[in-house]
Amino acid sequence: MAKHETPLLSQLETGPWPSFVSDIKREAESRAKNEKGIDYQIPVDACEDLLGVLELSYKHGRTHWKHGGIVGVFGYGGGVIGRYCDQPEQFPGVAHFHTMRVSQPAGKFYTTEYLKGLCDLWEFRGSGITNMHGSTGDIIFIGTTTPQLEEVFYELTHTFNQDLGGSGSNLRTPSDCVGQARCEFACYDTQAICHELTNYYQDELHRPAFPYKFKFKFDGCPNCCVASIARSDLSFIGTWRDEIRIDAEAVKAYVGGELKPNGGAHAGRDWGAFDIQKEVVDLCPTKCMRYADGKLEINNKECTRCMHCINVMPRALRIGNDRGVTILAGAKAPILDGAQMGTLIVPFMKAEAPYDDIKEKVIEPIWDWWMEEGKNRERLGELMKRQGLQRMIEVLGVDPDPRMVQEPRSNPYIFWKEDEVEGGWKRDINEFRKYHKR
Amino acid sequence: MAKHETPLLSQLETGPWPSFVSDIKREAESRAKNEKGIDYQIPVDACEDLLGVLELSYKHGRTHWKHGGIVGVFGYGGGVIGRYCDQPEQFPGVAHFHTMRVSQPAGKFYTTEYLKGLCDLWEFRGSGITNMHGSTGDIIFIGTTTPQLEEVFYELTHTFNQDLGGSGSNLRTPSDCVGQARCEFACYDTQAICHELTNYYQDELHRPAFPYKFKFKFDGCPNCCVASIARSDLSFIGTWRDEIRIDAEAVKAYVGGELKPNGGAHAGRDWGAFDIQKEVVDLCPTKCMRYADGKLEINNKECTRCMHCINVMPRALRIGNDRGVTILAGAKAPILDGAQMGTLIVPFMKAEAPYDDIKEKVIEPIWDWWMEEGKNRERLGELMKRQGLQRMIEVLGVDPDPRMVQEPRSNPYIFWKEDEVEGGWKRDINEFRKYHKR
Amino acid sequence: MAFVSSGYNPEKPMENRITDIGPRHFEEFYPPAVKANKGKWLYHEILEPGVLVHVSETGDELYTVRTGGCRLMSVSHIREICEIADKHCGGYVRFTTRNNIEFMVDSKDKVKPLVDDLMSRKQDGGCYKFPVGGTGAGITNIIHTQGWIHCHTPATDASGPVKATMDVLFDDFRDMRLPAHLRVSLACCLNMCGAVHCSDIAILGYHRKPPMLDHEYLDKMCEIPLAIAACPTAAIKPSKIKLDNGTEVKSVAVNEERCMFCGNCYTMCPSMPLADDVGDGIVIMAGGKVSNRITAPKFSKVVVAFIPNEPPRWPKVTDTIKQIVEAYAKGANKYERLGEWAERIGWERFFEACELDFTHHLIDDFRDPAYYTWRQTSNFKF
Amino acid sequence: MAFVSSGYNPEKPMENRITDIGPRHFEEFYPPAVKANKGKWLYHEILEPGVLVHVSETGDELYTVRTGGCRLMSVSHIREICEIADKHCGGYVRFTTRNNIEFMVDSKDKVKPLVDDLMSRKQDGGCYKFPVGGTGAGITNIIHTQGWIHCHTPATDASGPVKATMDVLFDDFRDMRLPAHLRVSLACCLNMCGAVHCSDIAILGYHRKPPMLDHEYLDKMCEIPLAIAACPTAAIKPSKIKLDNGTEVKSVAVNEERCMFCGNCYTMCPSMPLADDVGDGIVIMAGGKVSNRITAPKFSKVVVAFIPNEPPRWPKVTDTIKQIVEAYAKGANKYERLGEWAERIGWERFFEACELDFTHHLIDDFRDPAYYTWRQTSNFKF
Ligand code: SRM
Ligand code: SRM
Ligand code: SRM
Ligand code: SRM
Ligand code: SF4
Ligand code: SF4
Ligand code: SF4
Ligand code: SF4
Ligand code: SF4
Ligand code: SF4
Ligand code: SF4
Ligand code: SF4
Repeated sequence: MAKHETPLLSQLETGPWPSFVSDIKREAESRAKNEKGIDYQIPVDACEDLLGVLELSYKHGRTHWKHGGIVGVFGYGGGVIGRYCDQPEQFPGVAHFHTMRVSQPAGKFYTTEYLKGLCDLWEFRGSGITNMHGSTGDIIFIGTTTPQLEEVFYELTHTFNQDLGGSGSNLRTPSDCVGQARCEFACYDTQAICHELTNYYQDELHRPAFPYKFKFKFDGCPNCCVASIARSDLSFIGTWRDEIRIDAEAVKAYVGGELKPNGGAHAGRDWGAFDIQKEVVDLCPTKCMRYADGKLEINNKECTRCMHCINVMPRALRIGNDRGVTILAGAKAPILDGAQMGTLIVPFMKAEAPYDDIKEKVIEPIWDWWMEEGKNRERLGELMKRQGLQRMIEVLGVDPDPRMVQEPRSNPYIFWKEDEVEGGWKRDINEFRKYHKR
Repeated sequence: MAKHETPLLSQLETGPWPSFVSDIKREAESRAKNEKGIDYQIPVDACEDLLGVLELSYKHGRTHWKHGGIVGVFGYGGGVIGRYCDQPEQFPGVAHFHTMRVSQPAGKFYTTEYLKGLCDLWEFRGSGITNMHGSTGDIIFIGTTTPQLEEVFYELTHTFNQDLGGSGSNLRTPSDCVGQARCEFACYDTQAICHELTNYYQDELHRPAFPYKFKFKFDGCPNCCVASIARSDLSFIGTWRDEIRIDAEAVKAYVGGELKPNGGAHAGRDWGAFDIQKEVVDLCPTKCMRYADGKLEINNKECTRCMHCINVMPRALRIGNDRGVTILAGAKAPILDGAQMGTLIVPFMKAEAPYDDIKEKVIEPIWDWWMEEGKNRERLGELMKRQGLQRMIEVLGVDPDPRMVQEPRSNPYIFWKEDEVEGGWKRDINEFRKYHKR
Repeated sequence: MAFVSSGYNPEKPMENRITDIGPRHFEEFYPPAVKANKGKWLYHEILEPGVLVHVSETGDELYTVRTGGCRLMSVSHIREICEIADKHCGGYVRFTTRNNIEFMVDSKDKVKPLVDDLMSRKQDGGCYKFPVGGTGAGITNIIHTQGWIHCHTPATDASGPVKATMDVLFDDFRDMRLPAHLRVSLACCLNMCGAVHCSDIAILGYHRKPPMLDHEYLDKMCEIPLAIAACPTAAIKPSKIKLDNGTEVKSVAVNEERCMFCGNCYTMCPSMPLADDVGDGIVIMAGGKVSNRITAPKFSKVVVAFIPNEPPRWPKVTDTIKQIVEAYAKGANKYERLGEWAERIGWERFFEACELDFTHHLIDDFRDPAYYTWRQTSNFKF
Repeated sequence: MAFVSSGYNPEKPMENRITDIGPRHFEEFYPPAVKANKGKWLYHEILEPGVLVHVSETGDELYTVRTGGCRLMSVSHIREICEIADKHCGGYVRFTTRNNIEFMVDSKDKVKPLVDDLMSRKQDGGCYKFPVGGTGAGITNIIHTQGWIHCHTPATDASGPVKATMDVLFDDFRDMRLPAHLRVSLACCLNMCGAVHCSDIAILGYHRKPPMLDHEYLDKMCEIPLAIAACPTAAIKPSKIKLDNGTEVKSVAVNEERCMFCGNCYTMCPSMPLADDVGDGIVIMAGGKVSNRITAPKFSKVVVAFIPNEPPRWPKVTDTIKQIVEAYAKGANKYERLGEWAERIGWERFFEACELDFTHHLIDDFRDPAYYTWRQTSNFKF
């Protein structure tokens, strides 16, 4: 028997999509039964009460969680989000209900052995409820009490060789797309750099010294499967500088219908026979392709590497060989001044271990600047807006490049600096008045 | 013999383009000679001194004109721009050198009789130098003295049945494209409305009651030959609601090469044979055209009346029959906050004399609002930016229309008003705290 | 329950302390076929919805079966995932960037048994546990946030509306009939942890009442200057308030006309709650994308200003989304993302095609850039 | 010279006063062929550069010969225009919106004599008085402003640079070899009376030194609050100044780092002049348009941040413009305006094609909207 009636939530137990309600109920039951005789370290009825308080929110149309306060593990400034229920008497099982962010492995591959270990730990010391994964990428353990935080951390580090992820005003857990591990489009090893930078910057990740949060994300190519360009202060997007490799035979096979366009992604509808002219050449945004006499040509100099043609004909077209990353800065959600997309700051850089250029010429100068001049709760993108892209260029010590802008300014309100103007700014009004009477 | 040496200016007397230097010199000479024995009312050597002071500017790289102060004709707040030379001793002929703005006739057609009359007047009472025409559209008389202002005005009104134009914080002289007078694309009579509104709003034109300047311009069609969309607080652009009229025979003639595309506008280069598919159908921004089996079809519902196809084949395609204007508001030059293009506020309105709807439903409500709430030196466009397009919609009393925006907002920062929200905003924190403990 | 120590000694927190070790190394977790072929993949193909094959230049093949992940999952559920992975996949499994679960096998004959197994597992109420799908030109999992299950600032729930929406969109999770990818995301408040600002369709929790002021406690619980600084519209001012009992306390005043309900003040100050049963609800946004394919990434646009919260199934929200999806399916060209479609036909047509009302709320009026969203051309469609 | 009264009596200004009569009625000025065919025109054709024919549904034809207008013109020049119009055109003439002069005749045989007459007239130095051209896909007259001939705020001259530029572009005034119209405009200061903000190529006078402060006179000659309010960047503050003679006066102080040299303060206050021989010069902008043809109107973009004033012929300015025109002529598609071309190939290519340097000045840093001009995609050309 359920501890709380959940008539509203129960309506979410039908329909085809997996029901989180059924799943929490399952966990609640499992805890109630406790077949394995576990000595639960937080209330057995945590899941019951979680359902109870959620049902109450469904009734009231409002959340019943309160601000967290500062809870965490010793010496770390992040990794735990404190949370308390605002109806603790009614739902004692979730009165204290903090989440822990566990740094996910790059690429999010797992062995079951490892996962099962985490399950045992979290069943024992937490609610048994998780997010696989949080929006930033972490494994999220949802709901435990303050005394368990250090215990979980101790077991994570000692038993699982596993650290917490980020929260607060620090580097957040970096994340990446599957990349070279399973994708033919990947222009660099997203997992390798993601792991390296996560580990290299552990101090920045755990001990807040920043004005606000900071995120890295790594996309292997401009398809952006980890959405770095929209939600990371530094977005790394794979690209190449040379030519798209063309397999002329495979082109023929697409045209002939032997190969399915776009890897079969449109198989759910009859779109008619594949038309390379209409579907590839005409849609190329730079119109740098030509298909004539059964031959496809690309004027690579004009290609912007948008991926469209490669996506449509992955067996015929392949990314170039001279690969690296394009780096964009400043993406973020709308708080405070509106959302920002990443702005291109480095058109191309090689992305090879140990990534010295990326660390020393990009990340660290930017952090120094932001830590020096960023205001409290000012994201990098906001600092860029406030001080201008020019300032970023100075910080990076690179030459201004038209690739950094979509278009030049349309207002001529140029802030010339005194040393750029012949003769400087000091002038004598009386000298001027000799030639120009009042 | 010229009064002043002008070695720099004289270098502008070669080359093919008409030389303003040669022309001013001609006038200077004519005044010096005074073959007609005119009793010049301002210094005879005005043109000499104009060249002299200009030469000085060419030497100094700076202007030698000073602020105007308030000069004008009795009862008018505009029409004259005061101007004084900052080297009056050296150039007494232009020590006082005000311009007068003469309201040009709509369409800028003239009889020579009228023009010659103006020439006589301005030779006699001014420098004999003009701008045909000023950027707003006026005939500009460049350079006279304060005492001559009333005299010129008197003669203009009494002899030439002609008024001054605008300057200062008032309605500026409206202007228009040649329109139906000589253009097959004109969707309404630009001259008729330009003249009517200029005369109907004479008070607003002459007696400043506005926060700043205000401009009307009338373009007969979206080609915008008077650039209204870029430089008038209210821009009227001709358009139609029904169908582009197609002459199938003429289409054939274009395709066959008998007719030259775009009225022969590209004749200076061999662009190859006309290709209706590439040059018209493919360039149509809405892709609403189809050419097949020698037949051109337009899906008029999807046409945005951009004029391209009509421009290319004026003999085959003609504007629709149900005509009127699209009205845009707020265009202006960059001072203070950056330039603005006109923003669409009325997708369609009939433009037929006496233009009551345009006067009463558009112009006057907007002026009332602007005069009420506009700050000193705040153009309509700036007021719109400050108070939002919503406010303009309220002022016009129309329904919000997606045609007024290029895209909906991407930030969700909606300023809901209290009366739009169920239950209003007043709430009792203690009531809330019953359900949500601190 | 008795406290069981992990070994951690609260008296000596630094004893044996291990820190700064980061995540586990990814290579430990690669399935053998991935390890062997990393960086060598030649191409891929979607064999059926939810089933991908990647072919390596070594000739190796890797079959991936993607299943819907309800990312809020219990350890029991994870253990079941592990059980399946042990049975079919040699003990390896992966999660996608959109919280789906990927089971990988190294030969084609292992695919069908795996798919059958996955599709056969159901929850008590009949929901699939592991529906196969989410690939290609269809709808995949909804990226979402915490909502009423854990967060303190939401204006709506997350998991509930997501479940309701995925139920409605389920056929498109299992099929690939759309012109292109269609990504749905949800964020339960304006902080937009779900990064809904660039989704084809975004479900966004939004408050519509200015914060209540718990004057008696405000100065005790909050740093007033931080609360003031938090407001993007400068609507908050310091203020002295006389309580009913006559004492004067330091607090704040909110200029309610200038509030746009972002909740940023509440993030800084628990004595300024916004939540309200009828004030809160959902904004629908549309037309965003993040890929650079053909066109640059785009922000989503607000297309429905407000839909009330209707737990447990938010029918008006799901109906609206369905409407948009169907109009898109009908109107867009092959390869064309929702936002690209809207821009091609013009937003005036988008509202018509989706049968949505255009209200004044949808017109940008936030700061200077608002102007750039207005129409500055005479080109439009009647 | 003796004062000759018009009849105006300064003692009684209202006596016989005529006001508010507006301009002359346009119909008085229509040539007969216009009056007869107004609203009935069927089509037009450009017979040769500068010569248009419009054909009416009545069968009437109207031939227009367009000639370059140096809009700064003397009454002697206007009388010569009238003489020509009397001789060939029945006493009618028209001016275009770009200050060209249009002579109209009603039959084809009158065209050649007219053109020959126009082209035969030259000024003393050899310049054409009435060069025929300015139609179709070429370059027409430059819209411009007063400059050093009359205005108090210019950072460059108007008529001089225009003459120099039109000399260089003259072949394109007389020809129609370009992909589309190419409009050049000039404004001698940021007030942009020439509306250069939407021109294919714009020549803009620009100051680069903050205002000098004539403290001794400032408070006497200016309304200090208006000067302060005039500044878009809030760089001006009130200030008390001790003059050399020891008296303290009210004046202003300028935060020079925040000044972007707009001259708006000087417009309000003559005691704040900016003009400087080496500080002032020219900004080149490109890519604007106003027609709605195919694409919406566009603002011009700053492509060269500064070129010093080099009177009398501004060679660096004219060279730069020529470079842009030639690159455009070579690169653009038929019907493609300069800005459309730049957007199609990408601005990175525009700078390459025109052999212009890209400097930090060209990156927008003015207020919030600056952000929208930065590149928010990984799509670019190497
Ligand atoms: C757990 C998570 C949502 C989820 O359900 O997955 C989350 C949860 C919270 N986010 Fe977030 N954010 C989460 C990913 C994001 C993302 C997405 C991303 O990282 O890719 C964003 C948008 C990208 C960005 O960083 O801009 C995001 C933008 C925010 C913001 C707005 C920041 C801004 O600059 O606009 C806030 C507000 C704040 O920082 O005060 C915020 C604040 C919060 C807080 C801490 C609320 C608060 O003010 O205290 C939430 C705690 C909820 C809870 O009770 O657990 N969260 N947050 C995500 C982290 C899980 C993880 O570590 O994997
Ligand atoms: C004469 C003329 C330039 C010309 O050579 O043709 C002109 C001349 C002046 N303009 Fe202008 N403007 C002239 C058309 C324009 C235009 C074009 C138009 O009307 O189509 C514009 C841009 C459109 C617009 O209105 O935004 C224009 C935008 C300005 C501005 C900036 C206004 C703004 O809101 O951004 C100013 C500055 C001001 O008002 O203080 C200005 C100010 C001036 C002043 C009055 C300078 C001043 O601050 O005192 C100039 C007097 C010059 C003189 O000595 O004669 N003038 N001015 C044009 C009027 C002639 C006529 O009546 O036909
Ligand atoms: C597994 C995953 C990466 C990961 O590290 O987990 C992934 C994997 C693939 N993506 Fe992706 N994408 C994944 C998230 C994304 C995202 C991120 C997101 O949605 O949050 C995007 C950006 C979406 C956007 O623009 O809003 C994304 C945009 C693409 C695109 C560009 C699609 C477009 O039309 O704009 C491609 C190319 C294509 O599909 O042809 C692509 C192509 C692919 C390919 C074909 C790459 C390959 O050769 O293996 C993979 C299979 C595609 C499929 O499912 O049809 N992937 N892909 C992610 C699966 C998410 C899921 O569970 O459904
Ligand atoms: C005479 C004039 C109107 C007037 O009231 O004075 C005029 C007359 C014509 N224009 Fe114009 N336009 C005139 C200024 C303009 C302007 C305004 C400007 O440049 O300041 C524009 C906007 C330019 C811009 O977008 O920046 C303008 C944009 C057009 C267009 C669109 C061109 C485009 O490709 O975007 C057309 C259509 C065409 O040429 O095919 C057009 C077409 C025409 C036609 C063909 C209309 C017709 O059927 O008679 C006329 C002859 C064109 C020619 O010269 O090749 N007219 N035309 C103006 C002549 C100015 C001059 O002396 O050179
Ligand atoms: S971003 Fe590119 S490399 Fe990474 S998974 Fe997606 S398609 Fe592959
Ligand atoms: S990657 Fe994009 S830009 Fe390059 S050739 Fe292919 S479709 Fe064209
Ligand atoms: S704006 Fe249109 S109607 Fe007016 S002259 Fe130009 S083309 Fe003709
Ligand atoms: S006017 Fe423009 S949009 Fe309409 S059919 Fe012609 S080219 Fe297409
Ligand atoms: S979107 Fe808002 S309510 Fe939802 S988890 Fe993030 S901070 Fe909390
Ligand atoms: S909700 Fe946002 S806008 Fe309203 S007062 Fe709070 S911080 Fe300011
Ligand atoms: S642009 Fe500036 S300097 Fe030139 S006329 Fe206009 S106000 Fe005077
Ligand atoms: S020139 Fe412009 S920016 Fe500089 S002080 Fe004057 S008004 Fe301000």
